[in-house]
Order: sequence, then structure tokens, then C-alpha cells
Amino acid sequence: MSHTAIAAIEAISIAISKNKEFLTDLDAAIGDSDHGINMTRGFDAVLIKVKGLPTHTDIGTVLKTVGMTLISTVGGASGPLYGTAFLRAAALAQGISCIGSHTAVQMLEAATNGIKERGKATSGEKTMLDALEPACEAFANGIKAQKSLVECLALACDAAYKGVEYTKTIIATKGRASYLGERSLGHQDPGATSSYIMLKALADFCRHNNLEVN
Amino acid sequence: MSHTAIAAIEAISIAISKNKEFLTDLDAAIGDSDHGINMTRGFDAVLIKVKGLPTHTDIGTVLKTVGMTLISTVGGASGPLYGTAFLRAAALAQGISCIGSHTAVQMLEAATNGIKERGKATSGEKTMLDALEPACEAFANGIKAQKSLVECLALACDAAYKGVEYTKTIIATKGRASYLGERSLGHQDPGATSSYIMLKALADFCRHNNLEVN
Amino acid sequence: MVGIVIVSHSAKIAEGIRDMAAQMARKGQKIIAAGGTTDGDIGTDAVKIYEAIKTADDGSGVVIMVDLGSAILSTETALELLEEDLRNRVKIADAPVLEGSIGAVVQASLGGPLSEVLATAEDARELRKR
Amino acid sequence: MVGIVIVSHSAKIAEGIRDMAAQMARKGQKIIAAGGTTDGDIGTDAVKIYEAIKTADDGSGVVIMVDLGSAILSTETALELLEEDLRNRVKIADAPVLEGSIGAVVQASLGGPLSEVLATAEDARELRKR
Ligand SMILES: Nc1ncnc2c1ncn2[C@@H]1O[C@H](COP(=O)(O)OP(=O)(O)O)[C@@H](O)[C@H]1O
Ligand SMILES: Nc1ncnc2c1ncn2[C@@H]1O[C@H](COP(=O)(O)OP(=O)(O)O)[C@@H](O)[C@H]1O
Ligand SMILES: [Mg+2]
Ligand SMILES: [Mg+2]
Ligand SMILES: [Mg+2]
Ligand SMILES: [Mg+2]
Repeated sequence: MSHTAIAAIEAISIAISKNKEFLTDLDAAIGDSDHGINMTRGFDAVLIKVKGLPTHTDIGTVLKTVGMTLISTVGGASGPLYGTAFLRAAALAQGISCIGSHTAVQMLEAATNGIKERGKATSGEKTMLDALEPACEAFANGIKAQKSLVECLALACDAAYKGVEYTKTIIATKGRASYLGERSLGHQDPGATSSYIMLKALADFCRHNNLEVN
Repeated sequence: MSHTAIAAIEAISIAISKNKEFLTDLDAAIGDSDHGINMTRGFDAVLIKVKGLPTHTDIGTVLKTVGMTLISTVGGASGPLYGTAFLRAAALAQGISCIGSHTAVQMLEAATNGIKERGKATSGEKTMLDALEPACEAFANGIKAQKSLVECLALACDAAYKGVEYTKTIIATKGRASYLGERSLGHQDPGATSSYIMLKALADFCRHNNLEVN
Repeated sequence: MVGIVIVSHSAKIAEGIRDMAAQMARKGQKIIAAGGTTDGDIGTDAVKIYEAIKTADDGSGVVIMVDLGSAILSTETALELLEEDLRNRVKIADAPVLEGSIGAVVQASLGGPLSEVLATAEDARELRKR
Repeated sequence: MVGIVIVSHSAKIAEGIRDMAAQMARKGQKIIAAGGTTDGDIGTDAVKIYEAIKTADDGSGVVIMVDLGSAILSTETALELLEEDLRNRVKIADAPVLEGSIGAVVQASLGGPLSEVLATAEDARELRKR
């Protein structure tokens, strides 16, 4: 139901706010010191928008609202990237108020592919994709193995976390950090980190609320 | 004497002001509609500066003041170009309060060469050089033929005028007008026109004041 | 006339380029600045860009000039929001944002079609500064 | 660190580029905007550029980024005003003004020498927007 979706978005938003400085500091090392500021600005605006939606709005509309708000308020590369991700996921949730496991996998894949297309990027380039692609795969495998949503999200989070760690070992070839060449080595990618934070917030939210897909 | 030099500069300044709209309109056709505005702003500032100079300042210092003021206030390409011209002429008039005919030729040549160097341009590119180079040559020839200053300046003005007319028949390959390619044909160059106006003002000033070089 | 949209991370830059380019433009030439975030910070806004494209088009199409990486991402996101008809006559120039904008505006003001305005914008890559 | 001077016809542009580039800079990196005429109009001012160069130099040299034709003329005029010692460590980058400035600032902040900062600025010519 949309109020669950909105509550999940709210949980994500809170997690982003809490990590505002952390994300900005990560971006200071290999970027322009704004990732936390960008994401917080975006999700603050998202919260206002989704809370203004009529009750019983379908999940597609909620996610579309998130996506449209992110592309217009985040400001940095993460805006069109995450915005596109939410818009692509939204397209698969049009008119639905309850997400099935198959749809959940498709949505996460569509979101990840949206970022790949928008960013013309792939794994190994020290971006959010290094967290999202493995997370997406782990989630899909979990669903295929008929694990619970909470279990699958836990697997996705583990994979995303490893992805974040992996970004420390590689050189950025996309985004601003690529200006630094080898000097980007040793630092974790801010966008991969925010992806992990959002997935973790979603996983925790689902666990606390005993949510399940069917 | 410096007060004569200053009076000559004042005459040039008045001529520029009078032609502010005309020069700006010429620039509207093949440029950015500011040549008259630029030159007037520059010479207004010049007037204030040179009038503030101590009496008995040498001509070199007067011309250097003109050049420095033009490079800092005109704003357009004509600023560094005319500014450099005055600075180069100034270098030959250091410590002098009276200009000999030989020096006059050298100064005009130095000024013209300064513009050529600064603008990396030559005659036939639809710039101020199409007025100045022939004017310079005509002036030098006149002095060589031992004509009077007033006669020589009249010859220079005639040559400059023809140069301005010539710019109507050629395509700009330097400056903003070059962006227009063939569309610059048929229009006279604003900078060539301001060069003619300045020379004419100087010629008239010398004629009215019966000035002579020796 | 082909419209020009200038996308920069900075509102000041987008407006400054618009002002500079406007000096070289004919009356009626549309040059729309789409720079910065709504709250005046440094960044880009796909929805602002989307609105700018719609304002810039008079039916002749629009050339978009962009500054850095994420401006491209936002602009491509904006394109995705356009109806197909308009999207088909909108091009992102592969050109330096300031230098290309001046060339694009001159060419657009001369009445050149979309392809020529785009080509002129992209010629600015060959501009030499020395 | 090598200093960066940004010369534009528009004060807004020079300041906007400075602000954008500053986001990528280390503390202490000098980025000096030298845009517009003294009375706030569109144009360049060789004396303002000359002052900017002197402010930008800490002994490591200065890379100057310029926008259009007459900005180059004003900058070269400014160079002529410098004492030879300083002039020898000042370079005008043959690069797009915005894109080159960002690269130059990143490289300067990494502590690169004049030649590298210049080269990085000029690499921006190869930047693709599509
Ligand atoms: N082309 C791209 N593809 C995928 N992710 C990207 C790309 N460019 C940047 N990113 C991600 O965006 C993050 C930076 O976001 P943010 O700081 O908000 O934007 P900006 O770099 O414009 O300031 C990076 O850490 C990286 O994960
Ligand atoms: N490279 C150059 N060499 C010589 N003269 C030039 C050059 N570029 C421009 N000019 C002259 O400058 C004039 C334009 O001056 P102005 O309008 O004040 O400058 P801007 O073009 O910067 O607005 C042109 O008409 C031309 O005569
Ligand atoms: Mg950032
Ligand atoms: Mg940013
Ligand atoms: Mg002009
Ligand atoms: Mg001008």
C-alpha cells in the first residue's frame, strides 16, 4: 500500500540525512564535497512531495514522485542517476499497491539498468553501480531460491557493502572522481556508499515491519 | 608641449563621443553592438586621467596614460589594440615635449605595428588595420616628400577613408565579425571606422591650431 | 530560429553566457539559461532544463549546450521527459559550453537550420586560444 | 600551488567558474576571477587581469584561462605589463575556459607543476559531451 511505500521512503530519507556529513566527507576526498548535501536536499524535498500525495496513491505514482523530485532537486550526478532509477522502477509499479517478488526483482533490475544507461557506466568504474549491481544480483538469486524478502534484502545489503569496500581498491573512470586518476585509489565511492545506505534503510524497514513480498 | 597633446586627445575624444551611436550601429551589423560604447567609455576615462596629469608632463607620459586607460576601460578588442598602439607610440615619445617629423612617422608606425602584433592580423582582414596601414604609409610618404604635417595628415585621412570603404568589400577573418563569414560582406568595419575618425580628429586639430612638426 | 539552451552547474555562468551570446543575437533569438539548483546552489536540475527546452523551441528545434558530466546526465534525463515530437528536434552539442554557445547563437540568428547550428556549436572545439 | 586566473567577458561567468572550480580545490588554491569591465559591463580589462595574475602567483606560476578573442588580446596585453620574472611563469591555456578551468584547478590542487597544470587544462579540449 502506498502508505507503506511512503514510510519506506521516509526511512531511506532519514538514513540519508543521518549520513549527510559522512557522504559529504567521502565526496570531499575524491569529488566536490557535496554528495551528502545533494542527497539530503533531494530526499528532504521528496518527503514533502510524497507526504502531499493523496492516500491510496499507487506505488508507481509514489516512486515516480520520488524520481521526479530527485532529478530536479539533488543537483549532482546522483540526481539524474537515482532519479532515473526510481522512474524506471516506478514504470513497473504503475497501478499496483502491493509488490510481488517477481516484480520486486524486475524493479531493482530496472533501477540498476536505468543508472547504467544514464551514466553510460558499468561495474568496476568506482560508482554507485559497484554497490547496486551485486546487490541486485544477490537479491534476484535470493528470490530465485525462494528466500524471504527480509533475507533477500539482507543478502543485497551484504553484496552492496562488499561493493563499497571494493570501490576503495579501484580507480574512478566515471564522474568527477575520474579527474583524479590514480589519486582516487584508497577512497570509497560516495555514490556506492549512499546506495548501500539506502538499501540498508529499506532492509531494516522491511525487517522491522515484517514485510513480505508474494 | 603636453597641453597640446592633451588638447589633441580631447579632440579625438570628442569625435569618438559624437560617433558613439554610429560606431555602435556599425558593430550591430557584424559584431556585438558595442564598439561606440566601448570607445566612448574608454575615451571618457582617458579624458579624466590626462586632465589629472601635472602640467609639463612629457608627451610619452600623456600617451602612456591614454594607452593604460584604454586597455583597462574599453572592454572590447579595440581596448588592448588601441591601448597597445598608444603604449608603443608613447615609448618613442618618452621625455619629449615636442615631436619631430621623423619621430611622428616612427610613432605612427610603432602604433600600427603594435596593433598588428597584438591582433596577429594584417591588412585585408577587415579590421582597423585596413584604415591604419594605408594611413601610416601615406603619412610616411608625405613626410618623406617634405610635405607639411597638416598635408601629411590629410593624406593619411584620405588613405584611411579609402581603407574603410575597402572593408565593405572584404570578408572578416579576425575578430567577432569573422564568425559571420560571408555575411560580413557589404558592411564597413567599426574599428577601421573609429581609426579614421580618430585620425580625422587629429588632422582637424592640427589644421585648426596650425601645428607643425620639425 | 533554432533556440539555444545553456545548461551549467552555476546559474551565474548560464546567465553570463546568455548575456554574452545575446550581444551577437538577432531580435527574437531565444537563449534560455538553465543553471544551478532551485535553491541557488551549484548543480543541475533536469526539470528546469526540460522547461527551458520547451521555452526555447519555436518549432525550429533546440541546441543544448552543457558544461560538465552531470549536466549531461541531467540534460539526457530532461530529454526523456519531452514528448517524442519535440525530442526529435533537440540536440545536445558536443562542444565547450561557452565557446560553443556563442557560435550556436550566431548561426541560429543567421536563420540556420538545426543541423547547421549544431555543427557551428561543435566547430568551437577547434577554436584556438593562442 | 600553481594559481589559476579566469578571464571572461562576463564577471558572472568568471565568478561562476571560480565557484564551480573551487568545489574541486584544496584549501589555499588560488583561483582568481577577472571578468567584465570595471563598470560591470561585458568586456575585459587588461589591468584587472594583470592584478589577478599577481594575486594568483605564489611563486609556482599561473595558468590563465580565457574565453573569447578579445579576452586573449587583453590577457596578452596584461602579460606585457608584468615584470619578466613573473611573466616567465605565466601561461595562457589553449583550452575551453570552463572545462579547462576545472581540470586546471584539480591538477593545481594536486600540487602539479606549471607544465602539468597547463597540460591538464588543455586536455579539456578532448572532453566529450555525448
Ligand atoms: N556516469 C556515472 N555513472 C554512474 N554513477 C556515477 C556517474 N557519475 C557519477 N556517479 C556517481 O555519483 C556520485 C557523485 O554524486 P554527487 O556528488 O551527488 O554528484 P556530483 O559528482 O555531480 O557532485 C559518485 O560517487 C558516483 O557514485
Ligand atoms: N585581431 C584583431 N586585429 C585587429 N583588429 C581587430 C582584431 N579583432 C578585432 N579588431 C577590431 O576591433 C573592432 C571591434 O572592436 P570592439 O567592438 O570594441 O570589440 P569587440 O569585438 O570585442 O566587441 C573590429 O571592428 C576590428 O576593427
Ligand atoms: Mg559531488
Ligand atoms: Mg556536485
Ligand atoms: Mg564589439
Ligand atoms: Mg564586445
